[in-house]
Amino acid sequence: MNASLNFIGLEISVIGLGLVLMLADFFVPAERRRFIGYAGIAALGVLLIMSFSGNGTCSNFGFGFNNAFVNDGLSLFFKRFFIVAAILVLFIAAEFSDKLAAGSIAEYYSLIIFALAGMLFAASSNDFVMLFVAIELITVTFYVLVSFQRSKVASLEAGVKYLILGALSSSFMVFGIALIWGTTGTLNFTELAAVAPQFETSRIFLLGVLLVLVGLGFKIAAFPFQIWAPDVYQGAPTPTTAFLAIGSKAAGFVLLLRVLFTAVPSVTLHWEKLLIVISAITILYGNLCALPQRNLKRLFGYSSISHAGYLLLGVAALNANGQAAILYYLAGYLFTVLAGFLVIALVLRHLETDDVSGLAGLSQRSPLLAATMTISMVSLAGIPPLAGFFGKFLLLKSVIEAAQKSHHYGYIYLVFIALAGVVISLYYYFNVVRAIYWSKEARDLSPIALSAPAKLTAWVCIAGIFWLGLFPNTVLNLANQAATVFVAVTK
Amino acid sequence: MKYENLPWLILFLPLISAAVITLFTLRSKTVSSLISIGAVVAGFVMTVIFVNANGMQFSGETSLQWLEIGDLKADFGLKLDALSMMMLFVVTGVGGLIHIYSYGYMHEDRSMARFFACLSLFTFSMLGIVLANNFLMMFISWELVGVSSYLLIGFWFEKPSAGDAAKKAFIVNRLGDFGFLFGILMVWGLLGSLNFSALQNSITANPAALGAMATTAGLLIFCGAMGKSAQFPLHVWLPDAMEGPTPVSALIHAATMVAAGVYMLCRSLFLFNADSLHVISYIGGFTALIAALMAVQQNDIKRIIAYSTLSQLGYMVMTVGLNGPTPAMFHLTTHAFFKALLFLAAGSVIIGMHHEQDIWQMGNLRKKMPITFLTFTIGTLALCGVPPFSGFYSKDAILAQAWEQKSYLLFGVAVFIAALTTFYTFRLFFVVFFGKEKSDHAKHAHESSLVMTLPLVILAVFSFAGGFIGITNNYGSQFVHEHETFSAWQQFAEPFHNPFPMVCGLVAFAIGFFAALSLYKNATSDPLPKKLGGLATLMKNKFYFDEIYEATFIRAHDFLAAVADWIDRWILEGAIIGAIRGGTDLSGRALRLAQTGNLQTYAFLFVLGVALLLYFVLGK
Amino acid sequence: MSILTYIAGWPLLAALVLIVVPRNFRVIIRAIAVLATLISAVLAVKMFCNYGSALPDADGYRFVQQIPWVESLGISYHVGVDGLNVGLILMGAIVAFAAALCSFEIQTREKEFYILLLVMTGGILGAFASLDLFFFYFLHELALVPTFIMIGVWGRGEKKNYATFQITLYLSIGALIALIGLIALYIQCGANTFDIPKIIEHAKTNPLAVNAQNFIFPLLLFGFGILVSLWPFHSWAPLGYGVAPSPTSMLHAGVLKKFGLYGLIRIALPLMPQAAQSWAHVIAWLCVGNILYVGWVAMRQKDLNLLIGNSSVAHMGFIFLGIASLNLIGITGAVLIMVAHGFLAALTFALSGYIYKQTGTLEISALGGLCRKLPFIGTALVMAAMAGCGLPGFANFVGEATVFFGAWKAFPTITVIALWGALVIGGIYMTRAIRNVLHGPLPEKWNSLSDASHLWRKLPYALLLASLFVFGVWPRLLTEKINPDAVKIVAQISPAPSADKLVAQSENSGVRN
Amino acid sequence: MHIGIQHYLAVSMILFCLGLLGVIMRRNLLVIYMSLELMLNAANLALVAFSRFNNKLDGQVLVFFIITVAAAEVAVGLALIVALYRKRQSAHVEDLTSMKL
Repeated sequence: MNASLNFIGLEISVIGLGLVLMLADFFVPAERRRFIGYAGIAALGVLLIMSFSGNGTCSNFGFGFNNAFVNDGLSLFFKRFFIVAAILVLFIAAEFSDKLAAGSIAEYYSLIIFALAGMLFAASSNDFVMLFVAIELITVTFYVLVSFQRSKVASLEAGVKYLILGALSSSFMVFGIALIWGTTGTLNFTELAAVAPQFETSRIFLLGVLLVLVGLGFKIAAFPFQIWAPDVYQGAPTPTTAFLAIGSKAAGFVLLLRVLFTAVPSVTLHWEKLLIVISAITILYGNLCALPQRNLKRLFGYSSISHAGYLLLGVAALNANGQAAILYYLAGYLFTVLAGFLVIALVLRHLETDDVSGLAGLSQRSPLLAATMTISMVSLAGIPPLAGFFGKFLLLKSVIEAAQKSHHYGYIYLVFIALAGVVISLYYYFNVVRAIYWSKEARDLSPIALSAPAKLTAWVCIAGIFWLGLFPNTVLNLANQAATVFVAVTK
Repeated sequence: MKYENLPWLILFLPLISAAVITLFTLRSKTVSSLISIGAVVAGFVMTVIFVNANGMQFSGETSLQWLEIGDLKADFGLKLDALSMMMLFVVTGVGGLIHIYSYGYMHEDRSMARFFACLSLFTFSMLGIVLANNFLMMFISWELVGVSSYLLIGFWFEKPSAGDAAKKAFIVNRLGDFGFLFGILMVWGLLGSLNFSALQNSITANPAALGAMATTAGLLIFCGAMGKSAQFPLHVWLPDAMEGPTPVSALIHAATMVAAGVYMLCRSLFLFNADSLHVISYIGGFTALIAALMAVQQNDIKRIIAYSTLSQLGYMVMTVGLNGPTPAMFHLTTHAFFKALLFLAAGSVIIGMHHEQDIWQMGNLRKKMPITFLTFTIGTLALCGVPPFSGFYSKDAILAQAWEQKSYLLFGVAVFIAALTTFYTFRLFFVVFFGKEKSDHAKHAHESSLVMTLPLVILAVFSFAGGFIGITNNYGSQFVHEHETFSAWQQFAEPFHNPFPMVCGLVAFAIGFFAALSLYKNATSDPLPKKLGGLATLMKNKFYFDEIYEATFIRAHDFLAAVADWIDRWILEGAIIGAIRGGTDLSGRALRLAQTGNLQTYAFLFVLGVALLLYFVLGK
Repeated sequence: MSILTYIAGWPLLAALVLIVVPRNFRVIIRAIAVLATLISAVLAVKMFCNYGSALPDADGYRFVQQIPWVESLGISYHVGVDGLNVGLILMGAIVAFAAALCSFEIQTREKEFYILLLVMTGGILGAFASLDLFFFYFLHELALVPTFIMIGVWGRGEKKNYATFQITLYLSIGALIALIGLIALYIQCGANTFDIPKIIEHAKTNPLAVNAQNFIFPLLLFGFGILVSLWPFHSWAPLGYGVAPSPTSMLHAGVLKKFGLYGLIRIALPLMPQAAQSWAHVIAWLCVGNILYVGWVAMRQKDLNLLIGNSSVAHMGFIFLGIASLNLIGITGAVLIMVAHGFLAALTFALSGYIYKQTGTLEISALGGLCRKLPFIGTALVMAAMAGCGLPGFANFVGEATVFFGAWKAFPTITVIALWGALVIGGIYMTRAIRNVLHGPLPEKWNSLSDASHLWRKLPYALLLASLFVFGVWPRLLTEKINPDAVKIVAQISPAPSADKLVAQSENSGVRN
Repeated sequence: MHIGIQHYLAVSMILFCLGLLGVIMRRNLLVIYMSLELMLNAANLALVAFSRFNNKLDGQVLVFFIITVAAAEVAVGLALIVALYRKRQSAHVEDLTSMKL
């Protein structure tokens, strides 16, 4: 048991951090509380650096808690990913704090940290119990984070919607877990992988797996469980939306990968058609619905659906390159999306609506923010030399490989649907750019004063986007190596 | 071959002068004109040197490699033989005179420099045609000639009519060039070479080399000549081309360029089989006929001469078709002399009349402009084939050719045309120079300056003596294998070897002359329309060719353009792209209706989704 | 460091520099941009002149430089030139310089404009230089995106927004289809490298399966075809060029557009010979659409830019015809036209841009008699129009004539149609344009127009005209470079010993079609 | 008669579907929420039954986890619903449609 403990040093310290921040509330005067966030950021920074130094607790690989908890390349990749995400989100939150319930801002920080803890657990869960607990930890925290602006009805409404649908999905998942356990008698992924082939025909077992997928599909907002995303994205406070868009989606994906490719690879093999269809519809739905959308945060909601679709390309490809591509794409998506939300948080904070027209004249008001938003949009649209392009390139490549290996026509259709999606998305992304640079209805042109941290965040995001677009080697190698943890799925 | 670099110099001097003028001396009229004149005169001198050095009966080639891709080999090469040498004389000689004349004629024009630049460009391209040793080079110069004529016709581009005329000339020529290049491609595809000598060898080696395509290829090549030499049905551009300055009409549209077609035919004569030659001869004859008829009812002094040019070109083409390159080239040369003379004289008349061109405004000018009158007379006599003027010999040679070839129909036509030619020329002659002044301009007309009259005189000399200075000898040496060179006296007496055609020619002249005399001596208005009625209007309106083409060719292309544009606008752009755009947008708006905002609906859709998923996997 | 890296690198570097230059230093910004493009133009000329003396590497490429980029995918930064792209790079650099000079017409937000212009320049030059499939595509995209923004921000006319999105989406579709084709090619080939020479080498020993070829070739053909405005995917071009600021049209129509054609020749033909054989007819007939149909459309246009745009679409037809003929002469001709048309399109758009700057309109009916007020611009425009309808002395004629000779062996009928389009239809709309814009009486309102006054203004037009002349009068400059590599490609298309290919060309292609 | 695993499963299935129906049909947030709890408990029932019949305990361990988590969820959820009720004076889903399309 004690042996196991030193696997979860990171998680423990993160939870500790969360508690400390929460307690800090009592000692810090209200007007200073927003700076608590920077303390948290510093601490997370230290943890991140530790994770790179060889003996960081999360980088010594192995299983703990009789195999319920695993530290491997994949978990390491995602843990760093989540920490970075949390850091950036904390920055955004600190900028946005006055819009949140200002007094209790420290709670907000600590909740972000707790969500982060959940994600960290998710990243290395190797057992359905761990999976369930991790997901619930994330979800329940997000219920609060989403509805944190108690003054705004929209925030509460979003919270309730997320609550009901989230609870619904998790009950499905739990029931699924129950069925899986009932049929196979094991909850551990590794053991399950060994026995799963015998149960390929058992409908109860398959039903169980599917119900688990329902839960995960809800987290990543994949069709047909995407319906909640736009409303929640729109209603939630911007930092929450940002964290929801990147953190919880990524957590969903790491779990999805673990379940599909570690727990039940033999079953997954037969589901290529299912995965193709889901990913195709998700791409189309997200992009098409985003077309007429004027509300920026809602637009991000739809676009995040479509990106879930793109990411599912990598799942559907059923090959190591696909999985690596997913990791790479998520890495790029992290900086891109957070860049976008940073701008939203800074620019639209004073407007009651989140309409795209709110960006009008931004190029005069703050060139840096204008550039950040533009780069984010262009990267989302998948245009070189930005992260989005290389990610999409890898995803497409993996799918075409799959098409070539298994002469399954679905893959070819999938490629072209993805292509259509990209083209459609160009339209609304460039619409945003247009609003920034040459929209006529520029109302106020008052320059926006940026705090040093905000500038820093913007530059970090831009740097990240360009770095991943121009020098993919490092991250790509990490991703490839992380993807090796999956048993190679072959028919 | 001595001085073999001289031809290159001859060829490129005008180009250089054109370049220099456009780049540097556009500001100064005098300098530019002197450069241009110098270039062409120097060319003439060098031609003389070259010919003296090598004698006339020789042939040689010199070439630089220009383009070589796989089996497409196009050299930039010069073919030097009697044919090209004679043409060199014509182009540089007559051209030189016209350059000098233009110095006087264009003196008032503010863009004289541009004029001389274009003139030099033209000279270069014309020399290019003359010297080219392969079809591609010839085609290139061919196009350049076309464009320089385009520029010169449109020289006074502010005049809408000039602009239109230039456009028309260019497009009609392009029609001919289309056939020409088509033919070149075909010949190249069949014989695998573009070089004249090589082609000639492969044809002589195997006369059937062109196979079934022979006639087609021949006629396609002829299309080029049709365009440049304004043969029916592509003759319509030449009369309009008179919108250009008169020296241009003299140089390009009488002496040299329009003759290029005939020259090209003679150059590539070996390609044409009997059938194609047959067609060519009849087209030539027909052109000559209708042109002569049109000329009878024109009132613009330049247009009359233009139509006569047309009909003379028809003569030459017909003669080529009758397998008589020598007479054709002979007539081409003499015609260059006297037609240039006529045009320049007309130009001097026009200047004297302050740019009045309607002959019915003139009259009795022989008093006012003696030199012009004298030279014009000589030109007229030469054109009408009065012995011993040059025209007499060349025209007689043509008639004789027709007669010897036993194509009596064409012979008859030729004689008839001879009569017509005399008629309309003397009509012009009497109306302009005799009778009484028909306008104030005519009363105050004045003789032109020396720089303009001098070339007239020189040309007059050649128009007179052209018949017996050995032109035939040189061409003969080119085309006839065992031919003896005639002394001047032999040439003088040549027509008597075959009296019948000569007699016919003289009779035709007599008829035409007396008809014109009776009708137009002292006439103040044209009596002919009353006599001829409908026919006259038909002639006056050039048999409505322009209108017909307008209604068919142009209309068809505009219609197709409209159709294509409509398809582009409404089918491709509107329907297809519009449908895709609209469809996408619409489906987006439809899909998002699912987002009702109602939690219950969401839950329901969620469950529905689960059901779908389960059915999809477990359903079967 | 290869000179090519500098040629493509200077503009990009300058773009980076411009980012930090404050926006009100107009002169400096402009100077930097012009200087950067000038440097790369000069370097390009140098490269072109030293081409003969530089010794080729094993695969026959010169000025090669290779830096591994993503080993795991076999992507590397690999630049080099052979006969196919040496002319294109020269052309691109010169046109870019001219475009930078012509950008004086841009008055608002110069800084952004010049940055985008430089990115575009560097991107496209890099794309032409690159011998790596990935960078080939990557750099092209990099150059493509600025076009959209430039049209969107600095475009003219009320159809601006529509045109912007039209061209953006249309071209992106093309680019993405091509991307899929390239990836599929990479996977099919199985050499696990994006390096073009390696792929070609690998394909020699184990060629692609025919059914794979027949799947990939159309992807490349239509992907690239859309980028090159192959009929019937051409409608974006006139629309886009109609509204684009002239430097953008110059660079796009002149240089960027050639990318697709270059891709077809460089990648599609040698790697997928059988497919090329079976698709040649399709391409050839689509050319008719370009040459004849679009020619007619051009006859109909009321706006000078639309006319030029359509005519440039029509010219693409000749290039496709050359490619479709699949023989040495045709392909050489295609490359010749690519270079020639680059200069020509740039020149015409620059001139129309000048006229627009002066008159504020390009409605043909509103213009007329401009030759009197604008002798220099007018003369240049006449020359451009003449070059546009294939007048000898200009590079276009050489290319078109060569293509005709090449295509005659493969598709006689289509060649004749193309002849008609080139000589007659081209002649008609060009002379009509001259007649209505430059000839005729000068309307009162244009009395205030002023010609390109000093040398600096005249330079871009003179430069482009000069280049047209040089290659028109002395085509061997290019053909001698193109030939050896064209021979290689032809040898791969119809595998016969390339030696007697030179002579046996006609028979082969004769029987082939 | 002998009560087998199927019966337990059947019951839990029925419970689950009842909860589902509740979620879809009832208008009041609290009721909907209770139905969700019902679904969770259906899962619990299944787990317990399974662990009874598989003679393994980790199913029941999971049950404890679920109960705990559910408790947490309920705490947050109810707080949320109450807060919303304060603002809106209603806990009906029809009133929650300020964000749509």
